[in-house]
Amino acid sequence: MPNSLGNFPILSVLTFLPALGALAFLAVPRNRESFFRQGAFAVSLLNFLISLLLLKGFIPSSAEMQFVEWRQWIPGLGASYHLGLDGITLFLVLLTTLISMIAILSSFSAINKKVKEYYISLLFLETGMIGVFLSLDMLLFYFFWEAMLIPMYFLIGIWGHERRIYAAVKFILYTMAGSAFMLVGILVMYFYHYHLTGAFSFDLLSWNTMELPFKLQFWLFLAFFVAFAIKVPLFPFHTWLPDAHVEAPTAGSVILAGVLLKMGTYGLLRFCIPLFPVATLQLLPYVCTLALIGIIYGGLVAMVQPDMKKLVAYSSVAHLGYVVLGLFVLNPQGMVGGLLQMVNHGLSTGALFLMVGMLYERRHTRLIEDFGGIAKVMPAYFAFFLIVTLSSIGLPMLNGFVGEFNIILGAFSYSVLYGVIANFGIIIAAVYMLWMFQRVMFGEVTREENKILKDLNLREYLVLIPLVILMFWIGIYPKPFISRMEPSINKIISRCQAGTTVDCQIPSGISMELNK
Amino acid sequence: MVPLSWYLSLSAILFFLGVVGMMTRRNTIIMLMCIELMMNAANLTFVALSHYLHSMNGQMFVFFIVAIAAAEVSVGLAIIINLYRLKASVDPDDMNRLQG
Amino acid sequence: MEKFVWLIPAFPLIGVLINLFFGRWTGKKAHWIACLAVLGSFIVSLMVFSRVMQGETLNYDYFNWIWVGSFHANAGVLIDPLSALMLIVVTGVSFLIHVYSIGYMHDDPGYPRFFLYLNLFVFSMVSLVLANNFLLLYVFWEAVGLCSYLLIGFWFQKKSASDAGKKAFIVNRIGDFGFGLGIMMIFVVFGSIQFTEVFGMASGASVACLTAITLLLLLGAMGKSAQIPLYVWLPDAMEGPTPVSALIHAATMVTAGVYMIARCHVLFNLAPLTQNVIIWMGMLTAFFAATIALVQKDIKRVLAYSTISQLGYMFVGVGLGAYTAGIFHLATHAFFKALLFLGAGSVMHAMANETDMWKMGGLSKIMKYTSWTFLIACLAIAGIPPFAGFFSKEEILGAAWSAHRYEIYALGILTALMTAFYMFRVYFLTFKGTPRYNVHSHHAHESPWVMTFPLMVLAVFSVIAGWVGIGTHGGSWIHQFLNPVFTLPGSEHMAEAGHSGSEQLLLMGIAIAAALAGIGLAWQIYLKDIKQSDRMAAQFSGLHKVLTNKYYVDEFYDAVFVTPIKNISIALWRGFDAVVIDGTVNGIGWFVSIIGQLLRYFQSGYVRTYTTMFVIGVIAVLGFYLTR
Amino acid sequence: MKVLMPSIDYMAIMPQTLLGVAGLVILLLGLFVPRRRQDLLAVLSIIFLNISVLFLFTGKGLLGSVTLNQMVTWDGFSILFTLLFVVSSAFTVALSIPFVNRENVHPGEYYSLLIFATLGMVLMATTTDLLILFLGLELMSIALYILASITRNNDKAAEAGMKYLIMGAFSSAFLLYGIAFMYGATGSTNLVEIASYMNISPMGAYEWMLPAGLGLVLIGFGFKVGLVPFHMWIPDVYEGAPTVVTTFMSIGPKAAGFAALARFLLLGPFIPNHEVGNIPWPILLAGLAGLTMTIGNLIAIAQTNIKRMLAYSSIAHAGYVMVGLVTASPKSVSAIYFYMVAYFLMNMGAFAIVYALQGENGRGLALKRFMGLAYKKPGLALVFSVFLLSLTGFPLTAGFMGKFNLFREAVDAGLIGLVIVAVLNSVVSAYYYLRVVVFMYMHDPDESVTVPEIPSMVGFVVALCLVGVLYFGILPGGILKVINLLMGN
Repeated sequence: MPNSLGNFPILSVLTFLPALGALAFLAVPRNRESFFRQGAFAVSLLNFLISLLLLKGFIPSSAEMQFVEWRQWIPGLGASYHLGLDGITLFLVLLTTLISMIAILSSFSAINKKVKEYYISLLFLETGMIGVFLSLDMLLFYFFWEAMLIPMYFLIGIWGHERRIYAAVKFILYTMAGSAFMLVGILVMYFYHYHLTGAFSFDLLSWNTMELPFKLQFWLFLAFFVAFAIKVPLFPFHTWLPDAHVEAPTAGSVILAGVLLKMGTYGLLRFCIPLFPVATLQLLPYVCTLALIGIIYGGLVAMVQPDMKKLVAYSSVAHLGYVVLGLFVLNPQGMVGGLLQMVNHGLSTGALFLMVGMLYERRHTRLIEDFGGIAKVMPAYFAFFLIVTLSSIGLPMLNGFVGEFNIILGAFSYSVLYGVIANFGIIIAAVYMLWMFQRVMFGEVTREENKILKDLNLREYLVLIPLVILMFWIGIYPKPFISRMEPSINKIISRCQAGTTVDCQIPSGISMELNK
Repeated sequence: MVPLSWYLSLSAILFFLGVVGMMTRRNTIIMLMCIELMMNAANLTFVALSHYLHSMNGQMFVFFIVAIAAAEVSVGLAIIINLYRLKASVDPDDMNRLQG
Repeated sequence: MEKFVWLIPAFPLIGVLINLFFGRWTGKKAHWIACLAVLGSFIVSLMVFSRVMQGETLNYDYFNWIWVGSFHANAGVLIDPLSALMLIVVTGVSFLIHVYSIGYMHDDPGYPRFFLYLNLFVFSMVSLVLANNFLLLYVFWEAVGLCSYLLIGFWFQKKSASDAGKKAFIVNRIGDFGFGLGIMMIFVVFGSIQFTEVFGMASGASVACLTAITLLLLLGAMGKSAQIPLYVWLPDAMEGPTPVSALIHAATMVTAGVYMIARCHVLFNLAPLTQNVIIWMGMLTAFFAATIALVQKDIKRVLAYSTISQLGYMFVGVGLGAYTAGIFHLATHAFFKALLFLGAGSVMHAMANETDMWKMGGLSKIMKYTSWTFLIACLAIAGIPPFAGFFSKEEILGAAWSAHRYEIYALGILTALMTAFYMFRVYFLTFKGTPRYNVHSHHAHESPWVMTFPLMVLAVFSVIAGWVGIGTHGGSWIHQFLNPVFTLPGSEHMAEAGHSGSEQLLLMGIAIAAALAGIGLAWQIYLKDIKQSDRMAAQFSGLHKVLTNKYYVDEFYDAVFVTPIKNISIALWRGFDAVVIDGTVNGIGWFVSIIGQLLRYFQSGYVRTYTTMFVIGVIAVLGFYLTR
Repeated sequence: MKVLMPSIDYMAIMPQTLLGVAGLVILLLGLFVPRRRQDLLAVLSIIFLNISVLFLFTGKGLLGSVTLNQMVTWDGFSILFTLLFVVSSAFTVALSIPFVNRENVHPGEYYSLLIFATLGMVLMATTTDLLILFLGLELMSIALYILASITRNNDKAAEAGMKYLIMGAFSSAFLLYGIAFMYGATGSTNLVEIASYMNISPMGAYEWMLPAGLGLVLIGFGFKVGLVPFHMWIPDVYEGAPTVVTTFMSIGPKAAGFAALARFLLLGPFIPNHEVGNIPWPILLAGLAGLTMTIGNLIAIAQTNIKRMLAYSSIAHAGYVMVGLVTASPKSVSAIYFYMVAYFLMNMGAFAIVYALQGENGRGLALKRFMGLAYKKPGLALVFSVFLLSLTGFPLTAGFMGKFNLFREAVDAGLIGLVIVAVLNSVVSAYYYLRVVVFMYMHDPDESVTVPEIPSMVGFVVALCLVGVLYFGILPGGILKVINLLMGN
């Protein structure tokens, strides 16, 4: 299908280029470690550059899917190879390509064993993540959704720290358990679609036009919601996250925080809300309550963590709580804020993990109490860490503020109570981040081994600078981002408003089960 | 004329005896005999039904069963002999290396 | 005007960028960039001011910042007499303090970093003043908080400094919590956050709404301007370098709350309850801070509490609806308080960073410039005519009188008495009497001219700045200048005018008498017979102890908020998260595997078990029929 | 339908005949072929098997021919299953070459037994008559009893053979008894006729016979496929039998059992009216399915021997397939078939790797021995991981598509509860499948363990399976189309 970039199938290229790179790597002997490093970086850089083309071809005012690619895939099942991109996914894809590139670059010195497998995993992971964002066919989506778990599982399990296997297994089983319900939900939707239209189809765009009876929506919403809530992770499904983060290697944490968690919120936004608008409206208070608990709870628990990575992990719980809250208040401010906050969280938390990783590489510890006075030893590191910390606590003129403010504004517009509770989160965020910052950065250098730490090297600068530039960009001039997101968000909102009045007959097959 | 239910009852009793034997006996050879008993219960049912249904299918079936039972028992005895060679026992309770 | 207004924040921002990226090269010359940048801002501010004097105003949006749905926040400026005046004060004082810092920070290893932060602060502060909508105001509100955080913790090796910085930021965040909600409520109620639009619609909103909005905004002001109960961060903020205390924690940033209330006077005028809260809050702050200041030994702490106290006055002013008076006091206070701090800094510079006044004394002989300028500032803050503080304080007290808030007036006079007392206590202990330090080991010396020059300039302004308020019935220059701002809708509430000339003279007399009484008392106790102070402390030991320990407020907050929250968090983590939630998750896994282990026992390896199970299965399947 | 001769269509029984002849020929040749040329027998077996596949496609094909008094029926169903049996046997023969050489098994006996077992399965799939079904079953079973204990000096194998035989014969008796009842209820042993008698029971006084018969037949076949609680033999036999035989047993005979059960579905005794004799079959079957997959998976978690773990996993997989039987529609038979194909590929692949790695005396079967395999044999570990993931049901693999098809039909039938149980079971199964991956990838290699060389034949089979698993996992459209076409959907 022609698009503004001619017939170039940019989405397929974006999706499969890393995987092709990884396959090519399989053929290279494992002792050529520098080849894998540079090769993986080259592939991811190329993919990033290609993804920048999307910006050029993207029509900002359109809410429709762009660069659409459609091919038959499994005609017997009605599954097709259907890719597309809209304002919701545009920046998520860009974020993915960027974070993947940075993650690869950041691992050059951190990963010294099993290098070949490492970069192959990372590249496959990139393919999976991009595929999740671009798929418009539910079966295809599910493929990528599940397939992506495997490389992450390997990343945590092979290159992680002491309790890596526990964390990896927990991660994968927990996520799979959620996805299992989603699979059932997908199948039910699929047959409902068949009963309504007489055609088997997994196509999201045609699912989006279906009006489901409330009871069905309710159950389906829950089925999808569990899968996504675990991925987000929403309180109380969050306990896999600290473990995964703590045990994962730096790049794994970066990708986990930067992109993987966004898949949950993306799923909520893309599937849960528009497919089941009535259920969304009905269940909204409960979801928002969970999100709010997550905000406060994540913050409080983060505050008392002795381990930096764990602290950041719990802070992610709080941040993602904001995102979910924003998405579910169903007004433009909240939803745009939520979507923007996904990107923001990817940047700032990704950067936080990178920076914790840099310290870890030097000192092989992540415990806060092992540091102190780093600001004096590593001034450049200090400057970057400061900016990233501030971005994470939502200081104005940095990215976090724009997202968080819009979310809280949206929540406040929806319900004063939500806004007030959510707003407490920003105080708590300041407490835990600054406390950690103080204990790591400030004070006298009390430990001998900290006195000789080297400041950032060129590669580390290269890793951090793009993120920091983006933080400032989004903070100071978010219009290019918001204006591209807004049409698609508005479309979802209008879908929610329109979908509230219709009632349909439940087809016999499904009703049998539901009426039990 | 003997009613069908008598035959069926007899075969059921035979079958049941076979089953109980399988569950209680501690000798592999006897277990094979129990199986034989059960199969013959089935044979009896077939023959009786065949007679009452005026259909030859059942009796034909019985021939095959007899043949198969013989084959089974012969294979069974061969395996038991081999097992005895290895373990010097035909007690099935001695055969629990595979478990769990 | 929009063609060059943007230069005001741009200059310091450029300074920031240069020192950020080229700090390694600018090094000890960082001050050139920083000072020139602020000087540039000051000059442009003067240009703006002159335009405003001619009656010109500006409300201009440079670009769309956050536009989502119906929510529109722009990056724009609002120039009117109020902001013009603030700009002059901020950039002017800032410039002087920059210059002063050249000398003060001379030997500090973080020299470029210091100027970077200072410039960043100036950038944020002028942007705050220039903002033409609530969100932008909020943005720079937080940004100045950040600068404050960085500068308080400038000597980050000291735990107390970094603690103080963190405390400042977090307490301010608590205030911003309210401020942010206030902005959201404004958006929800009015559908806009542009100042002009909101104020235009203000009278259409219900009083309850407005009260809620203004109370939320007030929470922000409380945090930033260190009012009860959120004042606790400001005394600790003295951990920062002294120029920082002068600039941020005395002259400019802390007055942002007053500025914000003045800016939103339209809203506050419509919410009498809030106004009342402001008055009482301000007055109590002024009073209690003054009582604490009476007994502090640390020169900077006294000044800090004095700042809190003076801010309280300003709040009383704006709370009474006497916005001009509040802003007037803000401006004069900026000069003399900056002067006081810089003077204190000069003393510390001379005394190798000693801050305990009991280890000083008799410095006026060595430090002539410092001593004289400090005296001027003391007179100004004490409210002795014709020094600046007299006029502005008098305006506020007069407003209280004419609003028939006599209880406020009485407290105000009492506070003024205490103010005069503790300021002259500082003066006498530091500069007069006999030296109480080891004259031989301390080589006390006058500061270099880069430090004394700003002192002198500020001293001049501490004298003359008040003169713009001479005149009656709101006929003074300052009133006429600010009137266009404050006589927009809602001006009928203004309480400033309304007492007769003779009444005014009487009030002045009372104020002067109170000030003089305070000075005299200080002279009696601290200069004439310094032993007397110890006797008095012993006599009122209970009260003295309470005051020295600042009413135990920090301890109270620790016990009531900080410690419980920390304990709750630990309980949540170790108890709830690890045991309940994760326990459930892992418990399911454990349960499943245990079941698996148990089921293995059925697989006993015995054929008879297998046949038994088989038969049980048969019975179950056949039984399934029979029960049907 | 073109009937060439009045009574017997010889073309239609050609594949079976050929297999029978092949078995005999190989058995005889085994006596004359010298030991060092014994690979010839394997090659010959494969050729025979392939020829019989070719027969399936000759001329106008067999589709639609029914002969020998309806004892042989060639419809799409039987063609597809025959294909599966023959191909899986051919794969097994290929895998067996190193085994036969190493264990000094008599090649003529061994290969002919494999072929006879295959013949038995083919008979089961190509008939609608219970007599032939039973004969096929016994032919297959007896061959398997011998195969299980073919390594005569291995006491585990002997024990496995004995247990298999006793339990197998025991279940056969139940099956027979059930067939007898069905015969009694309907007067026929032909499923087509039985189906047509369903509505008018001639034995008014004994109307319990039909459901009782059906129940016992279900138990009989349930034993073969390993439904809980008739599964107890599977772990022991799978563990004790030589790995290559286990490979064979876990695929063909299981598929044959399901073919037999599915035949019931297609022809009618369980459907079209779901409640024959007032028995709600779907509930019973659903219960068995849920129980089977759950128990299989739960016990598999506790295993430390990989072969035994795979045995329990095969029980669990039988449970998944049962979901297809519960839904009881012609389409679900397609889904069952697709699943069996997928299961054939992934299980064959996984067992082949276990087989190649097991070393002497099966010591290589402990899970611990897989530690760090990924760094000794990266390719092999990767491929093994793919098979394990496929067994788990991860997307991109045939295992996922197989489950997906089954669950799809189940959801269509409204069996959402059962499907949820099934998907949760998949999650549980992920734990033990992925544990192998953990051992291979996430533990450091144990240097004391030497990894044997992989015989080229095994490598070839594994590669074919891998291609199949991925191809059917990613692009299943083609095969689904063929299956649906032949199954008549």
